[in-house]
Amino acid sequence: MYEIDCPWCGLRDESEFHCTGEAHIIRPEDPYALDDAQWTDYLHHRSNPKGLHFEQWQHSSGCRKWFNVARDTVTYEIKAVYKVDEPKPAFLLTDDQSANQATVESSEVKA
Amino acid sequence: MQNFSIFSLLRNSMTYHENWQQHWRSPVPKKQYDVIIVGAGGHGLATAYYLGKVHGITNVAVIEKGWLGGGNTGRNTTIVRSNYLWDESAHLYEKSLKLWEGLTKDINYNVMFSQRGVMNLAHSLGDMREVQRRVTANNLNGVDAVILTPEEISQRVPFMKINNTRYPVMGASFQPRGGVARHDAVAWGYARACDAMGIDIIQNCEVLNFLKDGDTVTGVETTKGQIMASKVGIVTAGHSGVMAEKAGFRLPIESHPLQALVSEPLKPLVDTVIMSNAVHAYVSQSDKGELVIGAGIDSYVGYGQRGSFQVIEHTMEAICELYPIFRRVRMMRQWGGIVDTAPDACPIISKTPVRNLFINCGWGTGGFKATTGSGWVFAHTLATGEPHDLNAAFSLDRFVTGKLIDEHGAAGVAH
Amino acid sequence: MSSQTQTNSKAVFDDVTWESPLVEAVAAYQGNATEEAAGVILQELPFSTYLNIRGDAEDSKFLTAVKKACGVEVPTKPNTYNYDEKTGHVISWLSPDEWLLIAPRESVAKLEAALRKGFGGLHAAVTDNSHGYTAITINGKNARELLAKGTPVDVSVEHFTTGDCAQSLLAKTNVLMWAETDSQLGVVVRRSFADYLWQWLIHSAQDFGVHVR
Amino acid sequence: MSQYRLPQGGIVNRDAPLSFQFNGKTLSGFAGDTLASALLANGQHLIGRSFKYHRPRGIIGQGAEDPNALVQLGEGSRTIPNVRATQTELYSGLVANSVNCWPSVDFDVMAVNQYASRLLPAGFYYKTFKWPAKAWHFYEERIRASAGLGTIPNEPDPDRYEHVHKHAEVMVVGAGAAGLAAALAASRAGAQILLVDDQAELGGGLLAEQRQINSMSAYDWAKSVEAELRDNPKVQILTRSTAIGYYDHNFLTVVERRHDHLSESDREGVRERLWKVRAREVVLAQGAFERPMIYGYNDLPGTLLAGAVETYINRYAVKPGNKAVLFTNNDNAYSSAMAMLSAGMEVQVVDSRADAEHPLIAQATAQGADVLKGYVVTKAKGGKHVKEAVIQQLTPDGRGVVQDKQQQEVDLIAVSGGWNPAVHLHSHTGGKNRWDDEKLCFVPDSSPQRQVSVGSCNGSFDLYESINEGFAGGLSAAQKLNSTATAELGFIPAAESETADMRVSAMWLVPQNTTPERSPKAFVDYQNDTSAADIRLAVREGFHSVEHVKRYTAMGFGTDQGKMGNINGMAILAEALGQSIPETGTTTFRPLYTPTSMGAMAGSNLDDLFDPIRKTPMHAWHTSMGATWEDVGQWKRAWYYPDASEDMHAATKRESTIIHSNVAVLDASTLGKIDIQGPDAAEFLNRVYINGFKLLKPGRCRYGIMLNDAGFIMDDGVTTCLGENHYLMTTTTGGAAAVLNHLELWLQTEWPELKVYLTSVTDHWATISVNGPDSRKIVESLCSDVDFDSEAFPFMSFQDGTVAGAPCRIMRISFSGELTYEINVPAHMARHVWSAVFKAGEAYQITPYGTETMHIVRAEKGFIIVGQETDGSMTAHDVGYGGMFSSKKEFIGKRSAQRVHLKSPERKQLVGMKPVDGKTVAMEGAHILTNAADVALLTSLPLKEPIKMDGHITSSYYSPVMGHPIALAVVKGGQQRHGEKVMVSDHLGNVCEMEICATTFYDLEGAKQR
Repeated sequence: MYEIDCPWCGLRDESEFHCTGEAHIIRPEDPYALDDAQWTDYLHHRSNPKGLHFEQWQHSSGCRKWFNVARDTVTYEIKAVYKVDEPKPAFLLTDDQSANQATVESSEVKA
Repeated sequence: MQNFSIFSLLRNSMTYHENWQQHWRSPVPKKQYDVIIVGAGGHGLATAYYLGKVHGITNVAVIEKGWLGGGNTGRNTTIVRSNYLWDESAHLYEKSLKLWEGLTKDINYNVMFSQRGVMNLAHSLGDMREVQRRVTANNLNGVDAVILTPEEISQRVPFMKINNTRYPVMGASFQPRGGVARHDAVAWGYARACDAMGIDIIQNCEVLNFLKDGDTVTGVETTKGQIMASKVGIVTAGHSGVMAEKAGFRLPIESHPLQALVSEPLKPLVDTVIMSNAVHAYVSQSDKGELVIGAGIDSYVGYGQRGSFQVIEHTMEAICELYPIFRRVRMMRQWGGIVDTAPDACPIISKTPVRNLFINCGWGTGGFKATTGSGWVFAHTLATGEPHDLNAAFSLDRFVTGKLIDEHGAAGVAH
Repeated sequence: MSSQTQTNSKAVFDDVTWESPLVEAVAAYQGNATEEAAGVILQELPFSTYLNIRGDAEDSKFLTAVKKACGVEVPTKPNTYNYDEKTGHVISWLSPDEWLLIAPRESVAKLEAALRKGFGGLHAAVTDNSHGYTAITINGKNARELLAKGTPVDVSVEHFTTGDCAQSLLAKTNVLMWAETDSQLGVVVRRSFADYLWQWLIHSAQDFGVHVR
Repeated sequence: MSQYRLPQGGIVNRDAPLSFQFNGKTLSGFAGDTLASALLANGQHLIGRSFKYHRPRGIIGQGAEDPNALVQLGEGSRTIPNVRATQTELYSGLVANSVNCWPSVDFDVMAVNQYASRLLPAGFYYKTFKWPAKAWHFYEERIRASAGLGTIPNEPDPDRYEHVHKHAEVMVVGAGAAGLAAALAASRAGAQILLVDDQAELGGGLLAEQRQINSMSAYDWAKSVEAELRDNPKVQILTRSTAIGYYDHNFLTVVERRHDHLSESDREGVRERLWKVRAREVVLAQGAFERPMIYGYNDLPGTLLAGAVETYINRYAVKPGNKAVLFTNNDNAYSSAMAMLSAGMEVQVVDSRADAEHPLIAQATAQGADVLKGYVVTKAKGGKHVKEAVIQQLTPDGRGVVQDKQQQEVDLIAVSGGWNPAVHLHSHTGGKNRWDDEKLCFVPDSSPQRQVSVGSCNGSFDLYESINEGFAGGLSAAQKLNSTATAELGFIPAAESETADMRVSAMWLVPQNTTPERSPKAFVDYQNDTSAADIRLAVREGFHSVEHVKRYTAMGFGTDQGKMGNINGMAILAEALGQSIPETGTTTFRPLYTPTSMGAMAGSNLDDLFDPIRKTPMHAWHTSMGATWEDVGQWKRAWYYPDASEDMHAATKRESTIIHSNVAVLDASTLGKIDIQGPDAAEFLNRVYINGFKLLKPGRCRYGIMLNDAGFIMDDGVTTCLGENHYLMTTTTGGAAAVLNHLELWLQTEWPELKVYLTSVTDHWATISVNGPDSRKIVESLCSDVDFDSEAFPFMSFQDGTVAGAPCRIMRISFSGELTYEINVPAHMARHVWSAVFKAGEAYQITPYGTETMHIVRAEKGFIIVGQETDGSMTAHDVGYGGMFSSKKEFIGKRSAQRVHLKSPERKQLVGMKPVDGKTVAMEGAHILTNAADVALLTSLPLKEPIKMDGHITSSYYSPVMGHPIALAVVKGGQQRHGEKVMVSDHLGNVCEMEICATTFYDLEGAKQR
């Protein structure tokens, strides 16, 4: 039974939250430039890792805000909690992950 | 393979059971096989069995990172039924049910398949509409299904609280040929039958990577060295995402904890399987006398084979509300499996972007009941390189075309 | 927080009969102890004004606009409320960009208009939800023990004191809880869940002795 | 007083005798006894029968580890199956009966299985019961009848249960020597503490301890610590409370038994309370379980664990026998020998260690114990009680036994095979364990949680060592919360106590003259009759993983979960595999630590509190009108209003006739209502609905369909523009919460730049929907400040107005297809306006109508209900709203809707249907056959081969206004098949011919609603 540190309300029991899947899935800028297979990659494919997972949680019975959690899907340890618009915490990233994070970040900044 | 019967039991009791041989060897893996199956759970072993029995392909290795039957096969609530809504699912699960009916004789191993009927309760008008639609579709798909009135339910389960409860029971779908089976016996029975055909079951051997020649799979890298094969089938349930990533493609799958719990052994009282989707709890009583109770999945991705207490709490509320006489009965043990769920709650039995590499996953909470049929169609897919009619609809690219088979859509709450 | 004297759950204002969501429940589910003996005293505070306010907490113009309109500072510390004795107005923090202004029944129009005027060009909003909520005060020496039967939030005296509020689960519904003093607390609950919550409070407090005022 | 009750000593209350019944016999014990100690005091060892062979089973342990002492406790609605006598406090009037035996525990018919035991090895049932093919059901009937232990009560449970949340800085589990010391340290260090112990009195092993602590008796020391703890307001103590589950992030469940120890007549209030504890730091001090010795017929009643014998003597003043053999492989058991001697018993010690040397041995010998070193008990003799112990000397290498045997007459065999630390809670969340080769047990190693194990549950079995370790553990826990915290124990536990560094040497399976297969059965799991031979058989048959062996032999599957014998079983397995014990590993420790009632785990959320009943403001009025109710999500909605003589059909016929002829009113308050404000509100609506909203002028309403990102319909509803940048969206009743979450998810995670706020106002507004030709007259009569002229107040628009004195919004939205005025009134005033409407409508026969009639009239208009016409797999095109698809703007689901299959012609499309005979009302859920001829096959179900279907009926009713039944359905390519006749079959096998037609039956041009 998790205890999650909501970025605003602080430590609260898991029963106040709801997990809504993987985080950092960026909606393609122009969906119509993608073929159906690429669109399916965005719509349905998930990393579903056995280990560190960046996921979205909502404090549904509290402040009702979404935020991101970095959690180990085997030991269930929560490594970090951070806001939706913040990048993946650097200390959790391996070198190559942080490399492609930098490129992703640049594309994420909208006009 | 020594034959199992009352006579072999009698004969061996003379020599204090010292002469029973092992049900399966633990061979050193050969360098080359025709087919490698990754995962020695119920589905993986069934696939190997039907490859040998139906297609005569026995130069097969089933590679398991732990002990055979140690994944979801060994930790589910053992329910077997085929009363699914959509035609494609109904046909596949009915194929499984027909194979279940002959399994004990086929593999000369008592899997204790007990056809005591499976009941799905309806607690609202919306539920009743779903039941009427599903039962009609079942009958037309050759699946035995009837609708029970509250009175008929009471006759079969007199201790169920039907009325003056928050969500009264308004009826139920009932499949007489559904029931339960002894889950471990299924894995062990198939393993023994595979071994007898010369199929190698290699336990404690983890697949670390897939070997490829261009975009064609040629074998696997394991903790016991390289093993080559012309065709490879992935049947690793909760670990399907992990395997797909190693093979270089992605899946529309997330692995969730699915919890279950069991009571102390009690004198027999529950003679049928009772499921209630609305209040998220289902129950049957094992032949040892334990009440076996299943819950819903936890909402987060989890490989820890355990879930959160709030799910158990809600399931216990539902059971105590439906069966007030159970409240003093004591629960003994709770555990969890890792169920790989697809967006439309249907399996994926399909080719993959890598040539000669096939995958059988996505069974979510409904894998055990499909063990036989899943093995049968996946054996056909591996043997011929093309899916059988029964699993053609369950392809990976259905998510690209949008031809989903949505098994949990039908119960949307109306108006 | 009890911003007005207690009127029973049915009253007439300007020839229109108002009914609180607990008009049947208060009659149907009575307490089992006198006020003196009771460990828990329950009382509905019906018909208050509840204005949902949205805005940017970093925008000082927004903060001053609210202060000017209702005379209470906007609480920016999560899960706290500010209370003005004189006007009986309370503003509770709900989320980083959401607050609930609670005030006497008759001041709803004046307050809503003042806020809307104050918000002019700002990206801020006010929504009247007065008839969508009711409040129940939970007092007595066992008040906190009763709440602990239904909410995972730590409602011990050390961690939930005067000035604190929290949105969380209570039994099977969402509420806004607040602490007034060590033995005076309360909850704001949505109208359609009020009947259920009252039943749950009475059922769960029976061993402490519960009195309905 | 029976000859087994010691005249003095123990902490039972001798002037409070309690009479109780066991198997119909009336016996007596004292307050402070457990049922087990009281039975032993009456010389009653035999309690039940084992699962498979129905061998006699007697009390063997003193707590949760006992696999044998199971009884059916109490009778009628309060009976509890499989209760352990060792965990049951005695109370006057207690009634207990043996389980799993017939006609009695002394003469059990099924005991015949013992003689067939050679035919019934582990896993025999996989090998047989297979002939003839379909016969399993026949065999299963008989197997099930003999399976199970206790019986489920046949009346509902009268007791109440509840849950309580608890937050603790330091939680200490177990109040024995180590636990008390840990709590003492944390208390002195100023932490807030929860101390939990499963006994009625704190102290654990100290309650039977004869040694001194801090120069006072162990009992007095325990009482002094308890006094100091109870004096500290920051300490809460729960007795009769067991920590049953350890979950992630230090969440633990503790079940407190509040009145099971009282006579039934004295019980009141909550029976069991489940504490849901969140602890910052956890100190585990649950102690350890003693291991048995595995020799021939080691299961005979009269065989007890040595520690249990010591407890029965010292704590309960009961000697479990007169002439005993103590069979041990460790020094610790000698304190049990001295306890037996001090109780006047004869003691023959059989120590498997030829080189056994320890001060305790000298003490025991001095007190009269005869000690045989390098000897083992190879077999016990006796029927329903042990009579003789067969003792043989070990061969020098310790792997065999010499031939000659000594036979000793005994009435008790006390066994001690060493100790297993209780690592269960530590392991529940994936905590690892390490094999300690010197102490021969698994001890806790790493854990992802903030916890520490102290005392014997950490392998520190010595009393004084565990006090030190406990105190240090409690202090370190407190310091993690406040680094400056300090605490002193105030005395040095006897540093060089003569009981320190006790040793143990392995004796997992007593060697015999023959192989285990051919020697008398030596039991590892007493409840499931798993013997050493069974484990070796499993290995022989290829089951090498410890998990395989456990499942094949049912070892550790019983209600004690292998607390006593599992490690012995694993050692025997390791031996058979030629591996070490750590290589073989353990099975997984899982909640629940000890069996716990479902009622405690469910709590008080039962009956009406199982799930909230959400009520509209008019709920009581509907009840007063005799409405029958329908559950829609958590809401109760009026279904129909039958008068005395009417069934549903008659009532809905009346209601749906008057709605078209005069006026009828629906309580539509349950629909979701979301207030949307902000400069980007219109842009936001454009992105979530398939049709455009930017041109919707203030005062106007527009129907919208919402897709999920996969392109399928998730909800629909009318959105009204209340003013500039201010909208009100309505959703379906069932979809309200999901839609709000869906909108907030996209707003917060995908479009944070959009300036728009969403607020649910579902409960603020009540909705009084007045439908029918006379609706306008009635509403107009109550509202003088609105111009009702249809130009000024057109269809799909709204006006603010005062209705019956209440400030309302009147909307011209219609779901019935009739002229409709929907009065949205602030909820507290709803009953007032509702009554005014009904009073004003009397002259027009105004009638309330429920959801059933609402279904009929909206179907007459072909309006869909999301969740009934759609099921998550339908697109907007499928239900005929393709035209609403905006081509100009992007919206959720639009890209997915372009996928190949979502545009294919063979998709199922919404159509109307009517019976060719004009009479038959088809069943909802009935299916349309692709080939009409297949009807002939339907006579004999189940079908051999599936037949093709083209779709199903989603809604079907008799329509009074049309004079014939109508239906909506989804059919393959339906939009091109109007006029076609098809065969429809339902779940009862009825078949009828129906014609596909347009979805709108009534008022095709929609003139009435304008």
